[in-house]
Amino acid sequence: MRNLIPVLVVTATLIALWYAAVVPMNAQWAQDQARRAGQDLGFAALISETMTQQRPRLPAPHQVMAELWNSTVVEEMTGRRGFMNTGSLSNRSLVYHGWVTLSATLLGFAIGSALGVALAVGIVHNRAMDASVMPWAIASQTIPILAIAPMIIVVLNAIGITGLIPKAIISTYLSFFPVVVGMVKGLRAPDHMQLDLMRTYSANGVQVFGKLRWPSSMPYLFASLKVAIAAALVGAIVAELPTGAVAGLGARLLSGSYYGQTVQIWSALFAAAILAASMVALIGLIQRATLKRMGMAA
Amino acid sequence: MMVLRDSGGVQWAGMTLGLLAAIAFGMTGAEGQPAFLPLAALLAALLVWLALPRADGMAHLALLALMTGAVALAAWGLVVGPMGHVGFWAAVIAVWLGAWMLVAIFADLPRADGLVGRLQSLLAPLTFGATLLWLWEVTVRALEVPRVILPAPSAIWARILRSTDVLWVDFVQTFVKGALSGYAIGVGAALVFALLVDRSDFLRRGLLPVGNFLAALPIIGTAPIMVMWFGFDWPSKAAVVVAMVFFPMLVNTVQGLAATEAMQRDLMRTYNASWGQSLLKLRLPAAMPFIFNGLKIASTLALIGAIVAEFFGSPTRGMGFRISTEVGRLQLDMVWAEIAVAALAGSLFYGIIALVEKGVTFWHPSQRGR
Amino acid sequence: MRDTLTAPVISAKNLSLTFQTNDGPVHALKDVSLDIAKGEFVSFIGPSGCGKTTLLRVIADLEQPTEGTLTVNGMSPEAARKARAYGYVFQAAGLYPWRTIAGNVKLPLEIMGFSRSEQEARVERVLELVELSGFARKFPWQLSGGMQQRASIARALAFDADILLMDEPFGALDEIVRDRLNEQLLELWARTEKTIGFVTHSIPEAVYLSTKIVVMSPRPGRITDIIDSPLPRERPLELRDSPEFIEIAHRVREGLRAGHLDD
Amino acid sequence: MRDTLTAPVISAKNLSLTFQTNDGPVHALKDVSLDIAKGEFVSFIGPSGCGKTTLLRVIADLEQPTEGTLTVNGMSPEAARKARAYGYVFQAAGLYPWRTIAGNVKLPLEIMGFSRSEQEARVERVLELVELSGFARKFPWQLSGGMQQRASIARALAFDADILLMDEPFGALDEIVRDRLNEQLLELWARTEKTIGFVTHSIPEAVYLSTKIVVMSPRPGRITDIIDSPLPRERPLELRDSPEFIEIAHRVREGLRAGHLDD
Amino acid sequence: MDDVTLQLKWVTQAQFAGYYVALENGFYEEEDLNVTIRAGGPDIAPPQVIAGGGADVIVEWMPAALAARENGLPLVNIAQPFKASGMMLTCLAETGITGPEDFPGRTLGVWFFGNEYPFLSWMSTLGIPTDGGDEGVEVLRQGFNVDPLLQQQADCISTMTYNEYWQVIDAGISEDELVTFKYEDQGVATLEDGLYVMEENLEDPDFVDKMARFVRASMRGWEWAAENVEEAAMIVLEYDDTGAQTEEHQTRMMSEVALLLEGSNGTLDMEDYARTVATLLGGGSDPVITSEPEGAVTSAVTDAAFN
Ligand SMILES: Nc1ncnc2c1ncn2[C@@H]1O[C@H](COP(=O)(O)OP(=O)(O)OP(=O)(O)O)[C@@H](O)[C@H]1O
Ligand SMILES: Nc1ncnc2c1ncn2[C@@H]1O[C@H](COP(=O)(O)OP(=O)(O)OP(=O)(O)O)[C@@H](O)[C@H]1O
Ligand SMILES: Cc1ncc(C[n+]2csc(CCO)c2C)c(N)n1
Ligand SMILES: [Mg+2]
Ligand SMILES: [Mg+2]
Repeated sequence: MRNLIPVLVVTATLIALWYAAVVPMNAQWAQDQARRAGQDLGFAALISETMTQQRPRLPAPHQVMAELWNSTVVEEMTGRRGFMNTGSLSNRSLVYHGWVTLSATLLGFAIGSALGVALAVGIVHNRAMDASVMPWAIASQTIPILAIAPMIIVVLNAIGITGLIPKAIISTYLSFFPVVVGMVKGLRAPDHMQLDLMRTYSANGVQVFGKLRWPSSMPYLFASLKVAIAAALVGAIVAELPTGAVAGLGARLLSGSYYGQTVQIWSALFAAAILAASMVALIGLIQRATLKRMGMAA
Repeated sequence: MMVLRDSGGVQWAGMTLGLLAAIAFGMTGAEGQPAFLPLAALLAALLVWLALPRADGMAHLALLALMTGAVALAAWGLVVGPMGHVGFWAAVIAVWLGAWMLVAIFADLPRADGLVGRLQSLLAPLTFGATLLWLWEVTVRALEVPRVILPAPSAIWARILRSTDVLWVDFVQTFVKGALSGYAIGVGAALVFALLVDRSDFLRRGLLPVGNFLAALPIIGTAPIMVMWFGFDWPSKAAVVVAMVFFPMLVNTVQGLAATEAMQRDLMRTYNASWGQSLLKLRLPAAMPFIFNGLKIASTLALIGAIVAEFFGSPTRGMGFRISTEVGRLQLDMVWAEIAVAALAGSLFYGIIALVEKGVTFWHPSQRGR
Repeated sequence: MRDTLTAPVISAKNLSLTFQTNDGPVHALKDVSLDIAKGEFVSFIGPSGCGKTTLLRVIADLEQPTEGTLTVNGMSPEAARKARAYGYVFQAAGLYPWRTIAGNVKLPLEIMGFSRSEQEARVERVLELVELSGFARKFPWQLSGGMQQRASIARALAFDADILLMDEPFGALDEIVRDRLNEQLLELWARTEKTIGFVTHSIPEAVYLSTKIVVMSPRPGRITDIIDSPLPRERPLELRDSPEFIEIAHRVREGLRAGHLDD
Repeated sequence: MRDTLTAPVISAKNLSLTFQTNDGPVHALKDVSLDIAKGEFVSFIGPSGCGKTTLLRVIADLEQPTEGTLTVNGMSPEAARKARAYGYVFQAAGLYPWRTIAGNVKLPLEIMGFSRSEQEARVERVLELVELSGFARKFPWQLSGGMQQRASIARALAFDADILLMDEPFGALDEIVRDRLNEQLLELWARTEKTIGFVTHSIPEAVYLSTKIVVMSPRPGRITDIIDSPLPRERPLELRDSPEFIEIAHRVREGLRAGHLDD
Repeated sequence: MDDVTLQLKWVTQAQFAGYYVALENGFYEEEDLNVTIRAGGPDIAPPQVIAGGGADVIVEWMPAALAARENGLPLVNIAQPFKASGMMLTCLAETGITGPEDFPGRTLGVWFFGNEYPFLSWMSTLGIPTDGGDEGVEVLRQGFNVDPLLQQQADCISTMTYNEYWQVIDAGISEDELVTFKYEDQGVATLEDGLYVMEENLEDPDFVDKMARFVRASMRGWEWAAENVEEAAMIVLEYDDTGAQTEEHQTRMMSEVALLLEGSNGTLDMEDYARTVATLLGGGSDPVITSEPEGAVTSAVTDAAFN
């Protein structure tokens, strides 16, 4: 709660800056239009013109907020296909598309972080894996997913897998890597004395892992998970482009982009950012609770 | 974990079984010609492996070379010979296990000093990579995967040799201009932002949540906007990269700046060190492991970002442009050639950062002892 | 003793400090009152957990008392800290792992803006003092426990703080080095007129070094005895066999024992 | 002393250990030969940096000697370690910060597969032994330095290792607690016939506790004297005023001093 | 019931209304077909999908299909619902461009991903290099929308008569502020949306029969759609899962698409085919295809369907 005032101040500043930017960004088009129509725009007219364009270069904050509101609450409450009228979510509402994306994100994130942790464990415990796998895990991340996403989807389609899974796989692909990098470091964080203690107990690998490496990697794990969930969301959105772009925030972004609906792009973008931020915040909460239980609360 | 470490036995058993299966199913091809070469080579590799522990010094190295040769010969024999039947697949698995044995042995080899040691540490990953590529080649050939779905590595290699000039132009456009400049700006901005936020409590509590929110914007959405704002050429790609690397870098830096021990901070307090001093002398050094974590993750994201951004509009050059255009033209070998260049450039980039990290964070337990 | 007439350098009145922990409050300090004059050498002795470290930390403004008042040089501990009045030797060495031994010792000098040449000279001098000259370029993890402790002493001695607070600085050292460092510390103290707060577990050490010995007892941490030493300022090692010495030592031991009986 | 006829539990022959560092090799151990029989109480004493910790670490298979041979119970140190022959108290407490005190003491018991109820019982018993009963649920950073050290002693005593290796376990404790723990350690040793290797900087402590005192000197770290104590196994505290005691203490002090003169 | 999977070239829109109408109105069912329609997207290459076994039949433009064929993917045209080409180049009048002779030195937006062939053929017919310079044109890889024109990043952009052109209009630029070059008018028109299958499948008479029924039903759909423009647009909207399409835009697209259908009953006109091949072959130094294709078209299916 004590964060409230600073957040409000910062947000207000940013919104003010945003409004200030709207005018110069959109002025060109407004003036071009006026010139084409043979009119002359006064200053006040110019300002109001830039705030109300159909396809602005930079939509005004209130335009984005209005679109967000219309495509969530208004659409579901009053829309022809809205929840109130049909009992199921409308495919014109961001709630529906957000949910489609979120489910793929969460599945991909779960698989990705499990895979990342597993790989890190392998790398830390097995010399051969340490020497050989890491460079290729790195190389795998330099392959542009948008390039292989359609191929993955084509191949999976061919063997009859469609829908959620192909998207989740691409989410997985993006999210496992931060976890590997962070966890390799985290699992190697225990200092010599802590490891020596385990040696004197002749603890086996599982015990050293469970009682030393795992707990001391917690700060690294959470830092990685925060990055990973954001990456998983990006993966899900990317994957929605070539799946025929039928549903999900990615599809919204794409169709908005295809039809030049800047405001629609921005509202889908904000919806995605809201999703990402709340998932990151959720992980932050879990982190705080965990570290507190481990006596490491700051 | 112990099981993993002592997996030599498992691999040996697997390789033997694969070999036996290959013999049992009869390594005969479609035309009925027996494929003796891979079988004989595999058998040789197995025998050498058994002899390996009993030799040391030069003899050990010689045997190792022999085994590598034998596995490679078997691999080659499988590529050129008749393909696709059960015995063939058993032999493929056996070769794969043999290669994994080699990887394990290479990884455990005592490390020489200096340049030889450097090169030596490449042995295991290269063998592993070669095995992956070989599996790819064999699978594509044996299953007759259409060229327009997945070309064989050999075809990709041929394409790389044929198109070096185009690949170079694309590399400069995307990696040097787009990715590197965006990386520098994004990482720098995140560092400055993290310090700003760290400097003032008010800013930390106000900017951090808002910053996290804004930085969580998925780049795919920002790419068309950036093209709209910064034009078709590389500046818009750099802008996307900035947006993409900012968040991981920020999270890691902020976390790292908080990663000092209470006593280390108390010491600074007794000196009445200024914020800048305790930053420079305590918190930044202590944060380095985290900061490098961020730098590494950002390095791969930068390349992806620059390439993906080109999908939303570009001049007629660049790796992303080429990839998306050539997919449409079904020139998949060119697509993979670009991907190979991307992977190589990205790995080198990453490797350089890892090297610097090793120098800077030599004191961290994760670097000191293995 | 001299100078006891001047205003005290450190003056604590009814200090209390309670830590809130997951299973209830811990009374680390309770009603502690103490005056320390300029140039005094004060030892704190008491069972483990009686609040010696906490008291030193409160004096150095590393911990806030929950009750009572404390002034240092007539100002608040915070103001004194800002005036860089303290040299502090922590109970654990706490060297920065990314700096060499010389680098660690140089750290306060860099922060306080000594000139490059002055830094070098001082580092060399204090490393010599703690017998670590040969180890300047080693990293902390390459040193033995006692060597690390000596490095941290050198770090605190490198700059000229008025008030030296030392938390069991010689705990990990053998008798011979300890004697030598004791002598050197006395010599430094005599030369510079520093005020020294010194935590130790060794009764002879406390008696040998101090002008004032503070005996504490735990749960809650409080002062049970304050002994002003009648020993002369000039203290050869042989002094330790004198009857006065043995008498004071006896009194300290009794105080300690009483503290232990409490629990 | 008894049992010196049986084969030694620990037998070191010409052990050497050299660390390679950024500025040249450090000879931490040089040509160390030593036999320790079952049930002996061996103290190691010597100037800081003379290799005491290193020697203990080599015995516990935490460090590999660069030369020489070492057997423990007739096997390699590694085999002995795998047979869980060692209880080790490190020079720094090294508690795991994410575990409570009870959790830290319980750690080896969990690893060695004691039953839940046995774990609880043992934790309670050893915490009582080191006078930390009330602190079971606290986290390490909520304890004073001495308390942390005692917790780490409790951790090593919680399970029944044949060989106890203790690296300055009582360094941060006051005389009274120290005496009490000394007595308890002797009692435990008498009862269980453990073999104990014990690093200390206190000459009286070494003499009071040990059946054998090993005096070491630094650069390179080597053994300068091995003193078999003629003191009886039964040792009341008053023993420390006996002439034999004072004589042995004198010999140890001379050995130590000689080691210091070298450098 | 026989299963048929159709892979579209682009997202769900009135460009593909015939198929959706046939599905919605049960025309496929009447032919005993169980049809699945897969929408496309910016990175879906239908030839790749069919090669991977993800579809039985695809909607593709002929230049891309012929190029794929030369690349070793034997696609065969079985039907051609679109008679005319809807492609054009749209320029802002204020740039002063009045004819192709004004192109050199200009920046032109072009779709790639296999859609660049008609443009490249046209330029090589005109003898204009496409790699910049004073003599040539600067080519931009145009993204999904018409922004490059609105933002004046390009002098001209590629548009379809039924889609992007109207986006420019909707953005607030009137028709007389635009100069357009239709490929049809420039004599470089190539055949667009046709139906293609894998050659090897055509050896199977059952498959040919299945496709005949599919093409028949699809053409019924197209006829119905051309006659019932508004209803067809509504059907397309029903099938659009993104919820992003608008009624106005789809209705207009449907009526524009109807114009392109005129003159085709689904059977490929061999003259159109010959013209397309000639255009693609005549690309000067860098033609889209290098030799006269063989077996790239068949009338077997349409013959079976309509006779
Ligand atoms: N990891 C290491 N790398 C390099 N040198 C080391 C390392 N560990 C110890 N040394 C060196 O070995 C020597 C012996 O160290 P050791 O810790 O055994 O001393 P010690 O007798 O235990 O001293 P103390 O009483 O101070 O604990 C020292 O000179 C030290 O600097
Ligand atoms: N951060 C903390 N949180 C909770 N309790 C604490 C904290 N720090 C110290 N304590 C408690 O305060 C009491 C006094 O601790 P302090 O460290 O001052 O003891 P000490 O006299 O220095 O003991 P030692 O000689 O063992 O170092 C102890 O009971 C300890 O458990
Ligand atoms: C990336 C991208 N590639 C191709 C097209 C072109 N395209 C494919 S189908 C079709 C017809 C209807 O609009 C058009 C124009 C595009 N727009 N964006
Ligand atoms: Mg203390
Ligand atoms: Mg030691």
